[in-house]
Amino acid sequence: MSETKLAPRDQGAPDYTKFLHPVMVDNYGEWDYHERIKPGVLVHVAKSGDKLFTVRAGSPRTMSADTVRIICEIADQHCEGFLRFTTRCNVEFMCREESEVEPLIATIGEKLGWPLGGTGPSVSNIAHTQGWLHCNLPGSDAAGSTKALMDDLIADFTQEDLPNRVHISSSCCQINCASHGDISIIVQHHHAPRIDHNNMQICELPKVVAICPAAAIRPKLVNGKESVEIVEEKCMYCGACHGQCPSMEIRDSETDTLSIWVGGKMSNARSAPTFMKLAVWGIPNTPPRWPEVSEAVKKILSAYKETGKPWERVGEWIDRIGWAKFFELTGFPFTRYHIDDGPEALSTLNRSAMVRL
Amino acid sequence: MSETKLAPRDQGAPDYTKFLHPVMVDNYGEWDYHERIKPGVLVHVAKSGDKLFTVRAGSPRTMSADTVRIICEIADQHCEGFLRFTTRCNVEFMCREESEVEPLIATIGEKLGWPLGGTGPSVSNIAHTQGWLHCNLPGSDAAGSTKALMDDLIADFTQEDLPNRVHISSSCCQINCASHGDISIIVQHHHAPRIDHNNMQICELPKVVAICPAAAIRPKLVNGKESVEIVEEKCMYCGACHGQCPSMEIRDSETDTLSIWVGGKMSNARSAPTFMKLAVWGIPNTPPRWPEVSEAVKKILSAYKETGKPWERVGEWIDRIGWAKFFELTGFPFTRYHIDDGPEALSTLNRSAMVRL
Amino acid sequence: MGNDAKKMVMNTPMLDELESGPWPSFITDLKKYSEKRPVITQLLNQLNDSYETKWNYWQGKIINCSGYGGGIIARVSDKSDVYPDLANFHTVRVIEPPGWVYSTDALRNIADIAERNGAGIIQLHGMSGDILLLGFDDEGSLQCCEDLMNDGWDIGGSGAAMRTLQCCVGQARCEMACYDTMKTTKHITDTFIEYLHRPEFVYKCKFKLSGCGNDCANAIVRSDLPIIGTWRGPMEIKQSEVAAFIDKKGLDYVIDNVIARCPTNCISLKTATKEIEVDDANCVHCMHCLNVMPKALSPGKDKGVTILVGGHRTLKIGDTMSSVLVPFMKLETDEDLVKLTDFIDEVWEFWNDNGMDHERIGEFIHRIGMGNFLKGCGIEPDPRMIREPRTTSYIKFEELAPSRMEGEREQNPPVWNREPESSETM
Amino acid sequence: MGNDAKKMVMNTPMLDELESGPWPSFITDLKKYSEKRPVITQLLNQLNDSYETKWNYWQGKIINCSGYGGGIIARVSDKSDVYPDLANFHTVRVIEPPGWVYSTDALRNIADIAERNGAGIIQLHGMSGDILLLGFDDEGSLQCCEDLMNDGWDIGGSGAAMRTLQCCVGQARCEMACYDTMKTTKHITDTFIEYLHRPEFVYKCKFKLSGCGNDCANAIVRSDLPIIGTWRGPMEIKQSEVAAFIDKKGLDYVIDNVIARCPTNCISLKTATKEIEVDDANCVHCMHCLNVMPKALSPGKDKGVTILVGGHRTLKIGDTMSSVLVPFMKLETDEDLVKLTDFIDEVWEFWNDNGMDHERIGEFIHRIGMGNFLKGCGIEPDPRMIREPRTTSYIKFEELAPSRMEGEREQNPPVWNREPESSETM
Ligand code: SRM
Ligand code: SRM
Ligand code: SRM
Ligand code: SRM
Ligand code: SF4
Ligand code: SF4
Ligand code: SF4
Ligand code: SF4
Ligand code: SF4
Ligand code: SF4
Ligand code: SF4
Ligand code: SF4
Repeated sequence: MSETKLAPRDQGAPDYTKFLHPVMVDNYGEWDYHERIKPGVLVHVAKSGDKLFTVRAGSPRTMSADTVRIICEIADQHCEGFLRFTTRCNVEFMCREESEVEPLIATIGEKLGWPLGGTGPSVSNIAHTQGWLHCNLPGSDAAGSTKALMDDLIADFTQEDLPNRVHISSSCCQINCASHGDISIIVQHHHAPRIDHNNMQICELPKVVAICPAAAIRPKLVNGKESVEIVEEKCMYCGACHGQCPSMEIRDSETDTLSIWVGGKMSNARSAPTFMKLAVWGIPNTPPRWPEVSEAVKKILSAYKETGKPWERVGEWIDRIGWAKFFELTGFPFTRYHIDDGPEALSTLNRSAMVRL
Repeated sequence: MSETKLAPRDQGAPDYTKFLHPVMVDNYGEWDYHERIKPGVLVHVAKSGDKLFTVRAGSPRTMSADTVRIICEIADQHCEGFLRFTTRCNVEFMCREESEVEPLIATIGEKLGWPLGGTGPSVSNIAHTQGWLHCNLPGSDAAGSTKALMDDLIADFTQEDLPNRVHISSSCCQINCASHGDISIIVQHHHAPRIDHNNMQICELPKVVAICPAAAIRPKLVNGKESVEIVEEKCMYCGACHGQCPSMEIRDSETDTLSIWVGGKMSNARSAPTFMKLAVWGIPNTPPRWPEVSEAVKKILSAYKETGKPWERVGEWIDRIGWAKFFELTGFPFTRYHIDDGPEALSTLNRSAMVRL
Repeated sequence: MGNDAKKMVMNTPMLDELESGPWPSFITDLKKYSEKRPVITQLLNQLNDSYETKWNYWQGKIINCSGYGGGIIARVSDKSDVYPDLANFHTVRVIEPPGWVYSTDALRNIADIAERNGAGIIQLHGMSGDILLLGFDDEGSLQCCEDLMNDGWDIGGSGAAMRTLQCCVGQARCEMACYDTMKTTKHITDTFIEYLHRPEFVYKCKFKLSGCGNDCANAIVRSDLPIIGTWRGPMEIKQSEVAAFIDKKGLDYVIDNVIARCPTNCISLKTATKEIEVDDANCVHCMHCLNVMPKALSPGKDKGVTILVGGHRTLKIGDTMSSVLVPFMKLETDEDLVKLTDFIDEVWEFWNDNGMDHERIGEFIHRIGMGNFLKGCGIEPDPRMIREPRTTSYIKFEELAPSRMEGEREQNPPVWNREPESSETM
Repeated sequence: MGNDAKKMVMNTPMLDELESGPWPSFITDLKKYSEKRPVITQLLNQLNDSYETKWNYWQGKIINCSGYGGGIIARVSDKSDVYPDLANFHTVRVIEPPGWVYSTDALRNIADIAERNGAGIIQLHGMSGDILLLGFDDEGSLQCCEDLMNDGWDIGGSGAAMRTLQCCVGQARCEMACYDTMKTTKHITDTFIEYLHRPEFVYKCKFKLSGCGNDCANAIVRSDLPIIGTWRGPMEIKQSEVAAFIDKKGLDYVIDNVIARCPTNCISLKTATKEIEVDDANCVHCMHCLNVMPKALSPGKDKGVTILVGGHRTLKIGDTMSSVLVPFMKLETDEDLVKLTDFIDEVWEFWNDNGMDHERIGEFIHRIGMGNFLKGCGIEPDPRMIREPRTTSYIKFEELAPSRMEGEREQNPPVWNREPESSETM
């Protein structure tokens, strides 16, 4: 290994222009419209009249080098040697002739066996995070629970019969690297971290004191060594300190639970983007298949499917029917924990006399 | 004076049932609908078929005992000896026959000379506060500026040609006892209070320290006496301490200014109630007639009249046209001070990519 | 008493500028009245000084009737050397009749008491709804209160106490009124009159009562405990009047101003029959459609109130808007009224036991969180109390936080599977 | 390197449960692949342990290529006594091609490098958009980076640094795209590549780029500096396609789903001619009507971007949504691109000079206020940056606050009368 050679080369982003399908190159910036042919299949029509057919397959995101090579084989066979992935980790195979679509689909089925879908008003792939496979903080396994949940929601992926797109995300701790979704699953802790005072030297004390959103961490000398203490009443179990310092262990395999949040929306379509909001908490963390999560998500989806109007995202649907109705339809109990107590809490209250009765 | 006699009698609220116009008594809780006959004149029709005509006159709120007696004379002459006042300090004379309305109006004109109006989509009486006539905190005179401003807005009071009701309020300090309005005028200070350390004994120190929203007041020994000091950088000139302690003088006759706020709405009609928002600041405090206030208010009203749609309150109108348009139409500059920095500041930002361009 | 004030020359060039113009001038009125009450000349001269200097000359002091802790706002002038009769020039707050209705006898009685004991200046009404009588010296203030009491009036609140209530005209003259605002106002005032007269709260507490969501009492932002009329179940619709309205105003007007302006889009128009249909379950009782078509639409038969909590002006956390505390409550019988005051008593108890000095209920809720407030008051949470659930994931679930320190684990079932709690409102 | 890992028996009863069902199973894939890379058996066995115990066995450590300060996320296993080859099991973050487009050559190259130097596990892609390569020991990580560099790739960011950018497919395959997201992504990445490789910021900073308001890159909440395509002036309308759409879907569908769903009600329908008219001045470029009728409607010709600021997840102040920083900016020429990076440099300078440790830009703005942030960055305030002006009356107007202490008074004219400031956007 020659260190000198590696020393900063700062090459930057790959030259994507070499990775574009030829029809993309020819019509770059000159697209006219698109249509959805069937679930998982799109066509984009350029002003030139050129067409580009896209077949979208649901991917597990984590794969072996061999599986990557299979993907390449398919693209070589049908897509002139090009392909892409999406924001939600789906893989997209593109071809220029409509007649190529069915053969392409056949090959995908044969070689990969991945389902087609995630287009239009469907449940697309779940954005998820590392989990027990690689991160240092997880309280659950987002990759595994995603697999289990997508098994249960497969029909919603392969069909386009929801009011609008549903983006689900699933994270293995409260940091929530998978971010907001129409439906989001996160891990929730229920204790203040336990401090391993002996291991404290390795972290930077001021950072860990500063990171606590509740100002619950105080420097303290323990057995003559610099360490910290936690003010129990102040701590609200967020785990931020644990991210900063491995000696502050927040997880508890027996008491950690999952909660589900709804109504995150990032698009500006119709209504402004919104954060996700707490729907149900205290779901047990039950590997390997987390059936309770599936059950809760399905309750939400079926209420949404039944009473949502076209184009309404989950959050917009609930806004229209009212939260009381949402809790009624899903059967989730409404508790005092659902009421915000963060910095903008007052603005989440019903500051009006407008009430459904 | 017999103190014993006065000792708590706790009599409570007056027996209003004796003060109701007979038509009110007969139809209490049995009203059917109302109509606006002309500006300042309403008719309420009861299920029984009874009618009650109301003539509303604009009042200065502050009056002599003799003027009160004139009001009583009018009510005796036309209203069977009953009358009422409104939330906005207008006086209402009521009669049962339509034929009585014009004579009543004539008598009001003759004996009081007060203008009729404030009904329907008009500018009603300005809710205002004590000012230099009685309060201990005022930086301006809300009663006087109200008189001057209503002179200038008289046509908006006596006509009903605005998109919806406009409620104006005017307060003589930032405490704003006149509360929110579609258009609100308040006094703004620009210094930290000056402390009169010699006078400090009279107030309760802990209270004054506790009341500061910016935590800018600290106890301090001055010349061996308990007093306080103010952390200049923290203080944002709210005057709360001055209300608690007269020895902390916040006012400055040379630098105090007025600011105008818009879009306060308390009704639940159509849209939820909203707070008032900063429109323009730095208006000079110019007794006896505050022409700059009139000028600014008129700019707002004329833009509203021209571009508002029926039923839109001032805040709803601005919401529809956008704040950029509001500042364009009124010519008020938009400054960094218009951007909130209070506890809920982030939620007042445009947290979307939805922009008028 | 101010009545013996020395005559002085009126010299008010600035104030004279406020005598012209169509709006009634309190300057003109008081100038004239100064003939009867010479202290007013001193008052106006001092006011004119304020106009010249842009400076205020009043200081506060404290004076109370024996047995009372409020009701008199005492003012002393910094300029009493120049204006001796302003040395003490206090205001007496008088509890107004609910809805500000008067017989002329009653109103004349007020005028007489004001004039007899002081400067005879009357404000109808203060921003909290009281009758304000201005211009009494120490003795005059007490005698004024005495006279008021003798004639059946009572004095208002100040300091850390309940304040005089304020209500809209309601059922006395308004077809929108969903409950008896006046009666309720009197009931609350009378039940809690001690709390009004003897400041024992952590801070002031205001009620305002509006008969419907139009909130003509401006309750939602000006009171700690607004009570607003509403109904449940179907709205009353006279379809013939709907048709008549359409005929009169035109279809476009109705679409643009009624249908399109309903906040929940719950009104549908049948153009063929000129009828409307309201999806009552989604109506939020905003009042708009009733306001536009008062002849055609009325509140439903099953009337009651929504109780809110927390409104006040800007100290210390910025303006606070009330929010829903009790989504619906019947308020018809005397028992209902007692239930209401009992309920308020409980809310007050929690607030006063746990609130900090000078902390209005809204600030208290801001500090401890609405969830904790409800728990403290023993009120069941209801999704209608919120616009949306929390977005912040920092939560301390007491049920799921076994006290590890003591080594024991609670066994409460996780919420996702819990029996739904009763969500009946009182 | 993991390639020499000891063979071990795969024993994963819990994970086996994840092999059934229609969704592709990464367990099945990795199990099979473990024949080639035996370390995966250890990995899956440890993962199965985690499933049994609900406990995680990874700890972090720090390892960097010389000259770099990020790009490798190093993991050591607590169970390295049982699973020796997991003692070091790092992830390498590789900057992905903008829009995640690949030639099969390029993608195979990645697979080869991953397999050659480590466990050969590839994630396409990480939640920040990177290609994630999992399972390298210390030496393997460095060699992997070396190989990547040699083949033209570059490694991603970690720590208090700029992060790999992420953009939607944009003009490569989307008719909605209002600017070249891929080119801009490459320009920003390349211009600031040092900031990406050498953590020198107060904390991490992310960009995400979406070609239009649909925000398919989820930029607004996931990035500190989202760049979102938009246009000004008239939208493109093909009236014939509007008519065709109405014919196909019916009038009611169009009213309910286009007209009624426009957030500013700025589309009007002419039923007679089956045309629509857009009040372009009130269009907020939300994309909805274009989404419903992509054949009929397209973004206007005068395209550009809106730049936002402040988005990130929940530490420490709760989730933060980005808000408008630059309402509109052209982004067509190379000069425009340089203007953009210069602008970013200025924003960064103010943030990094004044931000606290571990303080994202959104938290920084929360702490100092947007008004001060704009002033600090030298950006003119624009009402389009806000939803509504302040409601809090506590303000320190610097222009009106003469420094009394020093005895001098500033003479700035009060704002109500000031010359309107230029409000051109860059
Ligand atoms: C391929 C992809 C972009 C990419 O560069 O990878 C993409 C592609 C398209 N999006 Fe998207 N969106 C993609 C992720 C997103 C995301 C981000 C995400 O999923 O995490 C969003 C924002 C999510 C949110 O709001 O929380 C997103 C919000 C939209 C919307 C707005 C939907 C709405 O009504 O709120 C549209 C408009 C529409 O549906 O017609 C849209 C429309 C489209 C169109 C129709 C645009 C076009 O004309 O080509 C594309 C085909 C969509 C389809 O699936 O039917 N795309 N789209 C992403 C596919 C993800 C996937 O595999 O499922
Ligand atoms: C007399 C009074 C109540 C009282 O007990 O004193 C009153 C009486 C009526 N109000 Fe009011 N409102 C009165 C103060 C208010 C206030 C409070 C205030 O002005 O400070 C409000 C809330 C203000 C706010 O939202 O900030 C108020 C918001 C309304 C509304 C809702 C308007 C809206 O669209 O937002 C209506 C409905 C309407 O206009 O049709 C309404 C309607 C009415 C009706 C039509 C109700 C009825 O059927 O009788 C009454 C005649 C109104 C008129 O002037 O045309 N009244 N009304 C108050 C007269 C004040 C005045 O002298 O001008
Ligand atoms: C007289 C009156 C204004 C008027 O001209 O009508 C008034 C006058 C004063 N108010 Fe007020 N307030 C008056 C209605 C209000 C209202 C309106 C209302 O009640 O609907 C409000 C806004 C609603 C609210 O309560 O928040 C109001 C909010 C305040 C506040 C701010 C409270 C807050 O939490 O932000 C203060 C200061 C305080 O409480 O420390 C205050 C304090 C004061 C004091 C006592 C000043 C002081 O702290 O020494 C003023 C005495 C003036 C005097 O010499 O008589 N006054 N005050 C109103 C009472 C008359 C009456 O009883 O009818
Ligand atoms: C790998 C990845 C999840 C995944 O499985 O895809 C990830 C994994 C980690 N994230 Fe993340 N984040 C990843 C995308 C995100 C995103 C999504 C995004 O970038 O769009 C977010 C939300 C957006 C944001 O930045 O706020 C995200 C918000 C965080 C945060 C919370 C930041 C905050 O301000 O609230 C932390 C904790 C922190 O910064 O202290 C964090 C910290 C971490 C750390 C470094 C944990 C730690 O502090 O030690 C995780 C390392 C895992 C590992 O072993 O590889 N990660 N993280 C994603 C990066 C892969 C890539 O480069 O492509
Ligand atoms: S969500 Fe938490 S546990 Fe999962 S990858 Fe992100 S930081 Fe790690
Ligand atoms: S878990 Fe969160 S609140 Fe508790 S000490 Fe750690 S950082 Fe602070
Ligand atoms: S607004 Fe201020 S100055 Fe005016 S009456 Fe109220 S407390 Fe006094
Ligand atoms: S003016 Fe306001 S911020 Fe300044 S010291 Fe007084 S209370 Fe505090
Ligand atoms: S609040 Fe309602 S009931 Fe009371 S006066 Fe106004 S419209 Fe009538
Ligand atoms: S009262 Fe308001 S919410 Fe109810 S139907 Fe009428 S407009 Fe709609
Ligand atoms: S964000 Fe807009 S331009 Fe980009 S892919 Fe989505 S719809 Fe197309
Ligand atoms: S893009 Fe959005 S705001 Fe603009 S016209 Fe279409 S729906 Fe309306």
